[in-house]
Amino acid sequence: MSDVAVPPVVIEAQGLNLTFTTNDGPVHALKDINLSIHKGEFVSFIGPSGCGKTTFLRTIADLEQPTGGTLSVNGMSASEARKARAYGYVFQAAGLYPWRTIEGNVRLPLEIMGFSKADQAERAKRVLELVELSGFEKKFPWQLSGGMQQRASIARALAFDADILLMDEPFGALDEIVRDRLNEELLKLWARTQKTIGFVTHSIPEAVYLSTKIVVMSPRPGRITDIIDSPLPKERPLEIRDSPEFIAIAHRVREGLRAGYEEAGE
Amino acid sequence: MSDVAVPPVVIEAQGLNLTFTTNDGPVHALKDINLSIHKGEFVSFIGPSGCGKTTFLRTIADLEQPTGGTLSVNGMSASEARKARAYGYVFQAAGLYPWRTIEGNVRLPLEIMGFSKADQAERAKRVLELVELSGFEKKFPWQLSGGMQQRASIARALAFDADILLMDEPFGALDEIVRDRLNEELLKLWARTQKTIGFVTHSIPEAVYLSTKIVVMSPRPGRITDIIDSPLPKERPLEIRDSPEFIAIAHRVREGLRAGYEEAGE
Amino acid sequence: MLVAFVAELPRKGGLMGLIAPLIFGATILWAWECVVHALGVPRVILPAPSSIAARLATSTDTLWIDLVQTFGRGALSGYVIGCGSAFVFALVVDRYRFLRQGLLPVGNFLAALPIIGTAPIFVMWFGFDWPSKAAVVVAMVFFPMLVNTVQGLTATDSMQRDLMRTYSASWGQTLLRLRLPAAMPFVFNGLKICATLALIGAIVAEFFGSPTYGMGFRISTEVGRLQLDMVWAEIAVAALLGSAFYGVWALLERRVTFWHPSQRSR
Amino acid sequence: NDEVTLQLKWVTQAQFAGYYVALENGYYTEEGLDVTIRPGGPDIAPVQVLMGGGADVMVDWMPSALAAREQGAPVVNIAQPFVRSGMMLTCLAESGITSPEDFPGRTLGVWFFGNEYPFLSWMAHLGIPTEGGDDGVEVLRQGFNVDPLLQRQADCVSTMTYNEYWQVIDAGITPEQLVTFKYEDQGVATLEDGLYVLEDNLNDPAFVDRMARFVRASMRGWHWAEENPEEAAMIVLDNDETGAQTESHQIRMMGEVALLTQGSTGALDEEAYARTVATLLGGGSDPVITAEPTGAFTHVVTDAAMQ
Amino acid sequence: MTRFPVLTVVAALLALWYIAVIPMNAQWEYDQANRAGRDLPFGEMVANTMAQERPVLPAPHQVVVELWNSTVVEEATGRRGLWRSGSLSNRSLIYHGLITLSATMLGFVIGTGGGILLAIGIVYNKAMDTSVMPWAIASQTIPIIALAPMIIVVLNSVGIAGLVPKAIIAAYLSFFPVVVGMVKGLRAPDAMQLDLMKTYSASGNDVFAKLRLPTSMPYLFASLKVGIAAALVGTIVGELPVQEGGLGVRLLSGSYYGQTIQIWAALFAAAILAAGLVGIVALIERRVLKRMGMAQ
Ligand SMILES: Nc1ncnc2c1ncn2[C@@H]1O[C@H](COP(=O)(O)OP(=O)(O)OP(=O)(O)O)[C@@H](O)[C@H]1O
Ligand SMILES: Nc1ncnc2c1ncn2[C@@H]1O[C@H](COP(=O)(O)OP(=O)(O)OP(=O)(O)O)[C@@H](O)[C@H]1O
Ligand SMILES: Cc1ncc(C[n+]2csc(CCO)c2C)c(N)n1
Ligand SMILES: [Mg+2]
Ligand SMILES: [Mg+2]
Repeated sequence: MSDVAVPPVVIEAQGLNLTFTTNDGPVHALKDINLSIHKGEFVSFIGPSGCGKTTFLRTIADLEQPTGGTLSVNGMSASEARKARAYGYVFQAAGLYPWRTIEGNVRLPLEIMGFSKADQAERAKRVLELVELSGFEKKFPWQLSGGMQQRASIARALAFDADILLMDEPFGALDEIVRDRLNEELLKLWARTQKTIGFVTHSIPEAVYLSTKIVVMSPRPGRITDIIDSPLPKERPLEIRDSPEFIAIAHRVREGLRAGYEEAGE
Repeated sequence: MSDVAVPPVVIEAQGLNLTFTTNDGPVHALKDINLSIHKGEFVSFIGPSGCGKTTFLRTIADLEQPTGGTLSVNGMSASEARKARAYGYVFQAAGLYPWRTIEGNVRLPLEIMGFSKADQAERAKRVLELVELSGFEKKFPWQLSGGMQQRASIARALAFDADILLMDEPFGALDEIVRDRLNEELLKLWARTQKTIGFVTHSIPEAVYLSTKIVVMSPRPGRITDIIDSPLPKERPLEIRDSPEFIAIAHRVREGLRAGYEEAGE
Repeated sequence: MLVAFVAELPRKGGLMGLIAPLIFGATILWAWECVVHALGVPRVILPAPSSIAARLATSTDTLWIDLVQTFGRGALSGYVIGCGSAFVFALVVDRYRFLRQGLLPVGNFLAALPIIGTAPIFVMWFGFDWPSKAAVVVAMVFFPMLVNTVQGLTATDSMQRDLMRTYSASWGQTLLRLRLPAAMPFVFNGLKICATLALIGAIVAEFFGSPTYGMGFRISTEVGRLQLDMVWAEIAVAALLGSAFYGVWALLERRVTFWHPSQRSR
Repeated sequence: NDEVTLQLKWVTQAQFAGYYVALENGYYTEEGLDVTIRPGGPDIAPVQVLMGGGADVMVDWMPSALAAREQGAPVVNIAQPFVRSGMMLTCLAESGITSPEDFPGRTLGVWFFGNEYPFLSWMAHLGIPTEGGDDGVEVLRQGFNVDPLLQRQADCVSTMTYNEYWQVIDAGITPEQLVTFKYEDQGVATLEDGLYVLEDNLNDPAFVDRMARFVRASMRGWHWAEENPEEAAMIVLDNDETGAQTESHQIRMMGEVALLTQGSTGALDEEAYARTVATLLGGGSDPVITAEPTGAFTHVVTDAAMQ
Repeated sequence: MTRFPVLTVVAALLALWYIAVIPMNAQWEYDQANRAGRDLPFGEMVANTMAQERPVLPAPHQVVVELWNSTVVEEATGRRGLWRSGSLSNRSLIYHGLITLSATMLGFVIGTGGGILLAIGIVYNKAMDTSVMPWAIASQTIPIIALAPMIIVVLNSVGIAGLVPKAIIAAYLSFFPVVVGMVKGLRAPDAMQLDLMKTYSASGNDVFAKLRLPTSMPYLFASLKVGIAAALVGTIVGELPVQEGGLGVRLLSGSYYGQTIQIWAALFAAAILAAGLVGIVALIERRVLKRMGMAQ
């Protein structure tokens, strides 16, 4: 793939296991996950509902504790990385705090991390511009459409410049047109900032379009069935989706998904 | 398109208008809608968020009152049609009653419409089989995954064999694989029963794959920008999605959508 | 409105949930005993828990007679009449929008009325025996129950109601199959609040005239006779009885509204 | 100035005029006392207040004071401004009651809270059970007014000559329509409104001195009140925080109360004491007090006061 | 008619009330006529029932007149009214209402403060969570009116008198709704909102100030409305035994002297006070929630 000087590993999972204990017995949400993510990679996670995508992302962010195996982030434990504020996390739903304005929401992490007032204002302005929400600073979340809210939540995660961006189906609620545009924006941002991005999606085209690496997962127990390194160039116009390489990768992803289903016997 | 004996018109909207009065002034949700839907047609509504898809479906089902124009269903008013129990409606969210089991939920309309106990049991069994939920009859909604709940709500709408099936993004919450399968099932069901189906979706491939007619809508005010009669045959294997006709229709739909966006100036 | 959310027994987990409050209570009693002995508090001011317990054991006859009079005749009948009529009244109020708009504000005003003030009036109207106590209880529980039930009957979301509309279900069918089940958590909330109010109301009413037995009679008479241990014995019975009555409804609630998120383990 | 807190048995009214007069006319100040008068109320037990240290001296009826003493609350009578009892049972004439023999089978209203002792003693003397039944009386715990009689929920209610009786009259019932039984006339009178302190305090000469001055000034107040009933009533009104009392009612009450205090020097009449004790002891199977009390009164204070 | 539902309902209730006055008070009129040995025509009886001095049920206008007389008229013309004496008359409901109000406010502040602190304890401390709540419920099943006189006597004996004992009883009744509401409110943030704070590795204080407290606001205000009405009830209960003024005293002293109209006037004064206090809280609620963007 990359020819010279492989960038350093940022996230490294080895034999990772996670079992939830519930009333109905244990749920094996992650089984023997082995994965290395290098600095600057854009990794998509795709797989049927309940295969553990969210759980894996949450484990990386130290929101769940693995029950086996090791996970290291920037050479530390996930917990240390979280305390070092290494993560920007975008949840599946926008999850804005309704009592704060859009700007107030974007400032929230900045206040907590102790940025100066001036710095806060400057950063909030910059990220809101980035997600095309200038002019909506003083609005409350419920005064915005679902798509705008989702963009605000992305802005919030970008505001404090974490090295690692974890996004759980950020565009799930959006329609195709808006989604396309945000996909392009995200790619530009990534290219510019060289962040490491973990991205969960249900959409095969989206995964293929965005990623340098696609992780296909399968449920019961949740595990990785395929890891696809994308040969697509960094520069990706929307039209790339009609290219044969694109279609080939999409095909491989779809096959991987289907195999997972059949195996799980649903 | 259909060559001989055009089937009768089931739903006929002429110059339909609907304006919501809100605190911030009136919202023109539907403007001058003209549309005829014939018996046995499968009509998809597609368009950006807020363009009035849900509102139009609700107006047909007599859940909203138009502020102008005429709407007739089976030659009666929408209200009469509702009282004649002509509709099966699937809402955007599953909306199962949490105090009823899955079977209880499916039986709900049957109880209300006065089906006999035996008939209820028989029908519930049949539709639950259809949506692959056999074995979950006695479970409560919160014990099922989102996708299963959505399927249960589809079963509920199918149980009493209404002539007209109105479905508002029924598969929005599902992943691609399950969605594909349910799309196939829905087509089969439609072919078998010759129901008239109104179907809202955000997904262009889904709309093209399912419909005999695609209605493209555009917001502010909500109106129809394009009506596409599909030349695809009634028998549609999943592979049809790679055919040039399919891609051509998809293209036309996408262009229609984009035009709506640009015009609305977002 | 106001009272709606009051009273939530913690969802205790098994034995531990029972032991912790018992230890807490025992600690308080022990501290009380110590203080009384250490400071030599006169018996006519505050008796020690041990002497209250002794009195509880020796005066069971009197306590039982008082309990039957105050709880059995006054509180229970008032509770049943008050809650029952409020429930029926709520159905009527709910049926007619006009009544709902007109009666509820007035009801809220009357609910703010310090009901204890009505006790002398009711004693004047209904005489000295239990009917006047029941009347005070009816006055105390009526509005909390009414307000909770009315609120409960509107607790359905619009989609659930729309579903019933698409079935063109009658008012009775909608009530029975949708609104009553949905109202149950609120109804039980009302029943629980009223459970604590009923006994208090009956006791209060006895302060303004009574036959020569009953918990309120005993309490106020024995204070005058400086039999403080008897007073506290009655108070202990009242608290135990009130809590038990509350507990009965809490248990029933758990069985009936098992489906409500607040009743599922959190 | 020495501080004294007086706990009354009931709300501010002419029943306690002497103390308010002494306060307003400066008699207490002249004795070098700084007196606080605490009105009572329903469910305030004066003995409790005294025991808790909330007051130095209280106004109470002897039956409840003696009962309290037996209960281990060592209260001692130091003075007795009221020499006669104002208690009576008031019945509607239309009920057909003409004498105590007519009581069985009737419903009678009685005050409780330690005020039921005179009634229970009386019934014990008459041999009438108070648990209802054909040969007994049905007892109601009457509230603080005469409604049960007016609403005819009871055939008779307890009244004081100076207060509740007049409420019945004010309600529009004429004296001819009523039959009254005064405890005095029935020979079961017990001493009312006396001054009581805690026994231990009497060992302290300074306290006795303080009480002597207090009783002296109070009796001066009572005598002035007996002679100037209208002014006394106005003083009571001025001291009524609740603003519930009316002028006419208080003037009339003062007149009636004067009849009960007239002739008192403040000293306890031992004969009346003995009669009260005898009445309370003779309560049949369930007497109010079970043994002849000892040390329940003292003359040291009134002796000191009258020098 | 249909435009003003509340007015219509109030009018209907008043009409019912007037009609009820007749049978409720008739007995007395007939008794009196009987005692006087004369006939009582129906019309006269009806007229009389509306104007009794000690009615079983006073007519609405009698209550209104009493309210007017014992506020404005008393202050303007009374011997000790505001006009003549320069201070509020102790015969006026304004004076007593203010006494009740001050104890209510003090008790409300104590109860709310205590309730909030207890709620924080319950939310942040597992041991408190499992042990305190059942006792908080049990505490509300104790007939406080029975305890009130004793509480007052005990507090008096340690030198606490006046406003504070009443306020303590008021606080006792008002803390409970606040605890229940605040516990719910402080627990209202959903898992995702809490997780967000975790990804910022926010401190406990930050989570409290920036998440739990704001989410609890609607719950807090709902309980404040219950709490302030409860505080008023507590104050009135506390006033019954201490004859030192307040609406509670007016309720009871009306009862001693059989003055039904006075009871009703005091009762309505208390209800108006309660409604006013709840209204003020509701007003503040609307303001605050609006500023927080949580209302409309
Ligand atoms: N807190 C939890 N307790 C118990 N089981 C859980 C918990 N969270 C997730 N699970 C289970 O773990 C499995 C993986 O869930 P996860 O949310 O990671 O799936 P997902 O791939 O994100 O699905 P989706 O696409 O629907 O979001 C599922 O079976 C789920 O039921
Ligand atoms: N009850 C209502 N009151 C006021 N405005 C409404 C109401 N319902 C819908 N609208 C407005 O009408 C317009 C059309 O809404 P509708 O729900 O039909 O859109 P939609 O096409 O279904 O969108 P989506 O894809 O997001 O579901 C929107 O602008 C919406 O804000
Ligand atoms: C709670 C209580 N109930 C009754 C009385 C009896 N009582 C004794 S004096 C008096 C006033 C007479 O005008 C009354 C009613 C009381 N003291 N306390
Ligand atoms: Mg997920
Ligand atoms: Mg919609």
